[in-house]
Amino acid sequence: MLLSYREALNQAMREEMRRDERIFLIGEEVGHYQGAFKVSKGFIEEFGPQRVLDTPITEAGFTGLAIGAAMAGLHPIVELMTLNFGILAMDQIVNNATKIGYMSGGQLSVPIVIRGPGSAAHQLAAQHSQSLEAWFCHVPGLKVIAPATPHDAKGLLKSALRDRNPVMFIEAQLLYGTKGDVPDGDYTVPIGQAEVKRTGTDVTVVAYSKMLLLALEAAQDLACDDISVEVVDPRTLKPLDLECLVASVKKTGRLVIVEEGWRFAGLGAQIAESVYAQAFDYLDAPIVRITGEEVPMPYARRLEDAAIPDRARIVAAVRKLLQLA
Amino acid sequence: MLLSYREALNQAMREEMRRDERIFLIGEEVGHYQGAFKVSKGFIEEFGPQRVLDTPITEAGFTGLAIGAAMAGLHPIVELMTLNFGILAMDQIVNNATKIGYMSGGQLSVPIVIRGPGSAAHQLAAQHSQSLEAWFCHVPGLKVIAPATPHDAKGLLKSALRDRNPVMFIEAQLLYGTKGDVPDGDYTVPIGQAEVKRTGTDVTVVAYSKMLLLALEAAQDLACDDISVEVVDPRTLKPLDLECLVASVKKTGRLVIVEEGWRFAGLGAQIAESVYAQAFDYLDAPIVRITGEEVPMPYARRLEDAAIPDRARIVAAVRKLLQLA
Amino acid sequence: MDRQDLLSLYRQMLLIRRFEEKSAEMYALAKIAGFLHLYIGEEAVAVGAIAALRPDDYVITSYRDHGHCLARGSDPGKVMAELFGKATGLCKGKGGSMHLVDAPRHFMGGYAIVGGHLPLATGLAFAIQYRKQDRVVLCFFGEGALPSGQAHEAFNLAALWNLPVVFICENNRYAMGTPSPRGLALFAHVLETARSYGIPAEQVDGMDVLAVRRLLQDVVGRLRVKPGPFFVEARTYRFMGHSMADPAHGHYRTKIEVEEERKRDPLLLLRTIVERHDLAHEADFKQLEREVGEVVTTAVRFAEDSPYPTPAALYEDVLVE
Amino acid sequence: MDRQDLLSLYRQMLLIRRFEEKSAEMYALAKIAGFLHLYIGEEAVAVGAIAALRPDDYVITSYRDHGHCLARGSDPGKVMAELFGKATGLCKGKGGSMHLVDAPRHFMGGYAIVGGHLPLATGLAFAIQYRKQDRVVLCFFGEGALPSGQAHEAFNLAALWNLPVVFICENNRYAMGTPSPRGLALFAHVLETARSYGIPAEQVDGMDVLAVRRLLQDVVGRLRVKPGPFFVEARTYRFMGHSMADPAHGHYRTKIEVEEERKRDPLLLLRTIVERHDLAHEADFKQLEREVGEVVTTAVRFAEDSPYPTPAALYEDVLVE
Ligand SMILES: Cc1ncc(C[n+]2csc(CCOP(=O)(O)OP(=O)(O)O)c2C)c(N)n1
Ligand SMILES: Cc1ncc(C[n+]2csc(CCOP(=O)(O)OP(=O)(O)O)c2C)c(N)n1
Ligand SMILES: [Mg+2]
Ligand SMILES: [Mg+2]
Repeated sequence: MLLSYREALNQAMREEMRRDERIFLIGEEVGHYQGAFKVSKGFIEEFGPQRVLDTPITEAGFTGLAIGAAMAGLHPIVELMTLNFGILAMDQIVNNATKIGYMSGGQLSVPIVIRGPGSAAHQLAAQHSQSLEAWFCHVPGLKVIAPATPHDAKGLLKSALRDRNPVMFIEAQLLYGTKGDVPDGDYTVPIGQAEVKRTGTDVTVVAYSKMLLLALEAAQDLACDDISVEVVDPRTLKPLDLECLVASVKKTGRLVIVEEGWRFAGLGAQIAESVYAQAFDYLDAPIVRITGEEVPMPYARRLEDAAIPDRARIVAAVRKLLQLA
Repeated sequence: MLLSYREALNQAMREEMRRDERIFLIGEEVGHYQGAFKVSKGFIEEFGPQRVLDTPITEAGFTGLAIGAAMAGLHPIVELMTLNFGILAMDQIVNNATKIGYMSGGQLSVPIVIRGPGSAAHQLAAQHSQSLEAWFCHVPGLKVIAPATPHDAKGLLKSALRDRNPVMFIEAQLLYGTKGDVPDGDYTVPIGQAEVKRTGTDVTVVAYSKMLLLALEAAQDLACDDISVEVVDPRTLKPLDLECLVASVKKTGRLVIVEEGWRFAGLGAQIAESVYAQAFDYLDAPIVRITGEEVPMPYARRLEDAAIPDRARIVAAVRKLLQLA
Repeated sequence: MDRQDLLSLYRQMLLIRRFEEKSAEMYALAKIAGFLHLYIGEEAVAVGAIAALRPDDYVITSYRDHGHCLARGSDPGKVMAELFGKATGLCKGKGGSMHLVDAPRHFMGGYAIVGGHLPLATGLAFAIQYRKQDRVVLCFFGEGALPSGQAHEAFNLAALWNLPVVFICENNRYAMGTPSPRGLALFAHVLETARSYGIPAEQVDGMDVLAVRRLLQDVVGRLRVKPGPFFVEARTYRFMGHSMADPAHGHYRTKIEVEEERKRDPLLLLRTIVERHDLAHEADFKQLEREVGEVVTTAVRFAEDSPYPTPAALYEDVLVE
Repeated sequence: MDRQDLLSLYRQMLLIRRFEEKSAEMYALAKIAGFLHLYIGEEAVAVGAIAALRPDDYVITSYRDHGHCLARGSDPGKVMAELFGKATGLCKGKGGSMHLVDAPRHFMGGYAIVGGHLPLATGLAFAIQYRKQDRVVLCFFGEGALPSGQAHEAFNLAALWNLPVVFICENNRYAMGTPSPRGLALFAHVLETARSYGIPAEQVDGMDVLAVRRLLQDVVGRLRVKPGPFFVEARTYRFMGHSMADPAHGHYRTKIEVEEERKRDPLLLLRTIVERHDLAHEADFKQLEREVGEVVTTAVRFAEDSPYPTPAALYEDVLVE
């Protein structure tokens, strides 16, 4: 069935909430307003205000509340209106959600999914346009997922909701409206499994979330020039399916990593370092990273466009890497 | 003069506060209590309560207050009792301190130094033992400094206090008591300049903050076996003096990076990736990273010791890299 | 009652109104993008409060900031250019609608993290105290920010240290789609929040520009002599949606409610007073409309004609040398 | 007045007292490390409040948590082993002094980020409400947490949603070296904080275990029937330093003040009542001392004799399968 990313998420949550009474949804505007981006459309009608909770603007408070509820055996979904606001809940996420299991010697666990859109949309400016996955990925005890397609979004959100650990689930405003095939009924995509989204032989491009779509478009462009690009989507950022990535790089000998976030200490640095460590002798050239520019996100469209990777930059980087530029 | 790291910081702040009326110190217990770790000993007596402010336990509030004061032209030093509590002020640091200059098109600036001890001390357990430099380094508009010696601590803190940008200044509880030579009177160490702390030819070890001391000890051990280790301390983590690091690696052909923080998406990944990109052809073997284990910090001493890099692990890693193990 | 004075207040509110109506149009034409939060309906709060200030006092507010910026006297052309993302904008096109800053006017910015600018406001006030000045800070924010932790940390610091900051809660009864009873435990007793810190607090009719100004003149005058925080709850209402992404009334309130509130349009209220006192008439208001219309047209033209930022601008202003 | 009952309360407080004195000794011997915050002087708060609970109610607190954990009935041997960092500790030696957890007793932990556990407490209460149970949550914290944003966000949520949580502010008048007038704007009116959220609030003499229990029995009984938050300010005092790193009285308070407060030692107060009512005498208290001494000795022996965690433990409990 052709579904939007938004609908895929909606289905995943809906189906899981039907199967599992412990799951509830909490966040700003998730209920009566149907979600700031309408991801939870129809939820309050179906599940009622006890399981679909509109909160005041207190990210630390309601994320902490959800973590407490998880400690008591419930399975909350926290919707952050955007992940930018997750910065306000970092203490709860890092110091409580990811550590309580360990500090208690395994007595407690915190099954919780924290989800919402990361990265830039259009011209929302500096405080509303950030890609913080590198932060989340740095913290032990947290799984981090960033699906790019409706299929993966639904399958991975279901896996996240059956996982007993804290999961950060990174969506994107600009993905909500994108469409893709989604199987009918129940299925899951396993956490920690990358997927080769397009096979190729000349160069591997690793990209996730929004950037995957650009990578696939770029691969298409390059195919016209008989350049064969293999596009790999890690889907789960942590734990990272390094095996899959390394296998691809061993085949192609070249790697381009695309990420929207800031370059320095970005996730791509880790992906690169891991691949270097495991496939050093297979690499024909240094790994290339395409990243967001290291600036707070400007409002003006042209500046914003220049700050974010695009298809042309990927094409150019691949060509340069193949010394065809 | 032989000074402790603590005294060096104290001098730097004291001298700068004497020269510049705009500088004030704010934080929990910095005044009457003389600082939780006594770094600001004697300050309230010398500068009075208007320039040395004891705050309630509200990291977001007082960090934000300091940022506001900086916007109005003052130059605050925010002491975070430990950088762990900085998590609570991340919104202020990231969304305000680092962005206001940009969002205002350069109309405003935020000269502020946020300092305090990062990393683990002894057995303070998970919520009090973190190395978050990778987070700070990821954010544009922020300079990040992590001196290892009293000399560098004083010189860099003075530079930070003369800089017009937000600076994160990372100390360490276990460094406060360490001693070293500090020149009398006024001097600065420039931000963004690494230093070769020990010259060598066989392998480069990059380490900062507490880890530098371990690296130097390990180099000493290895010297007994005629292994010549070059130890480089970036001192400033951002902007990173890549030139100095790369020059060393080009000479030795081998690199070990030591960091106390978590491995995945840690700062070492970025250092490695940068060096690979700039010295790929000079590297005789993949770069080795020695990092903290990817676990919340356990309380028990033996577990904690096992979670943090030590001298023996550095020695072993170097030997292995040189295939002498 | 001074004719010039009243007409000047009216004109300021009218400017905000027409400016924002025009920016909504420009948004529809995709000249403006991102989030655009209109202040329409709430003009009396910013205009009344800022009228009580000296030029050297500070103003700081949230993302719903056009009104405050214009009331502070910023050039409408530069503001419109900012919304257009042009190089001539107040912030060179980098801030956009939510982050207007006009430093020479001590307009210290609009901020988009709910609650996040309240600590900044205490810092501005701290700087005043540090320098032993008699300035004040006006800090505007929505009632949606009241439960946020950062707001409370700011209240406590301001009270503890007697910082000269007036917290002005623009209580328009909705935070996005959330009516305040669903967000605030004691929604009907907002002043108690401030009072629990020992901060004196008063409510004012935020649709009545004269009442707002009167209260603020009184408060600001007192704070210059005896510094300390003050809290104002301005009861107001937004006539438009939360942002351009939100329909004018939405499911969370009724059309009837909006229409009912529009009867207390701050422009209408002031005009009624002026006319009741026979200080100005139809023709005068027509004249004002023409003048303001001209200002807005000029602003749009300026914005239209201005260049976009150059690519190099992307990397400027990240760090200061 | 029931002899057994009173002696049982006394015994619990005595256990905490002797246990902690012993742990201070062990700290001096470097058997225990890290931060060790003693509860000595404040025993009546935890013992009195927890005495009002059923076994299925939840308790959560800050890093100063030994007292609450022991009052909840945790095995002193396992608690001491945890302080020693042994594999047999409550948390396998991974949590240490500040992070005791005893899940079977619904003791949900000690937390070291000031203010950070108050939201968790609302979450436990939310789970109760979600499951339509009649349990309650007791959430202890120091007055130093009161200005923290997370505390306020929790208060608002609890009030808004009528969550069955009792916030117990252990007001010992100091947050580390900060006397409350330097941290709290309205330090003398702590209850107003809660009331500004519509949360009913009462003050109690935190040195009087009977008064604490009486209040909590009353409150908890009411909340089981009509759930909602409640706020208690327990006026108490810590006889020791903030932690073992801090001298017993410090520069921030005088020796005389500490001695004065020690006259209201909760153990002494209860003993006086018991003796006044002629319910027990010197010999009985001696007997209790012996018993408790034995328990503590056994606990230390257990901790001493226990193995350290194996290296493999480092990687366990990070994630659940
Ligand atoms: C910390 C944070 N959380 C959520 C948001 C999203 N958001 C933007 S405005 C808004 C509502 C704010 O309402 P209020 O404070 O009453 O101001 P108003 O819009 O009514 O002027 C929300 C939830 C945000 N910007 N910041
Ligand atoms: C967010 C945060 N900031 C600072 C600290 C350091 N700290 C630990 S305890 C403490 C004082 C707390 O005082 P109070 O809440 O009154 O509790 P008490 O120690 O008196 O029981 C401080 C500042 C911390 N643990 N967490
Ligand atoms: Mg509002
Ligand atoms: Mg206290």
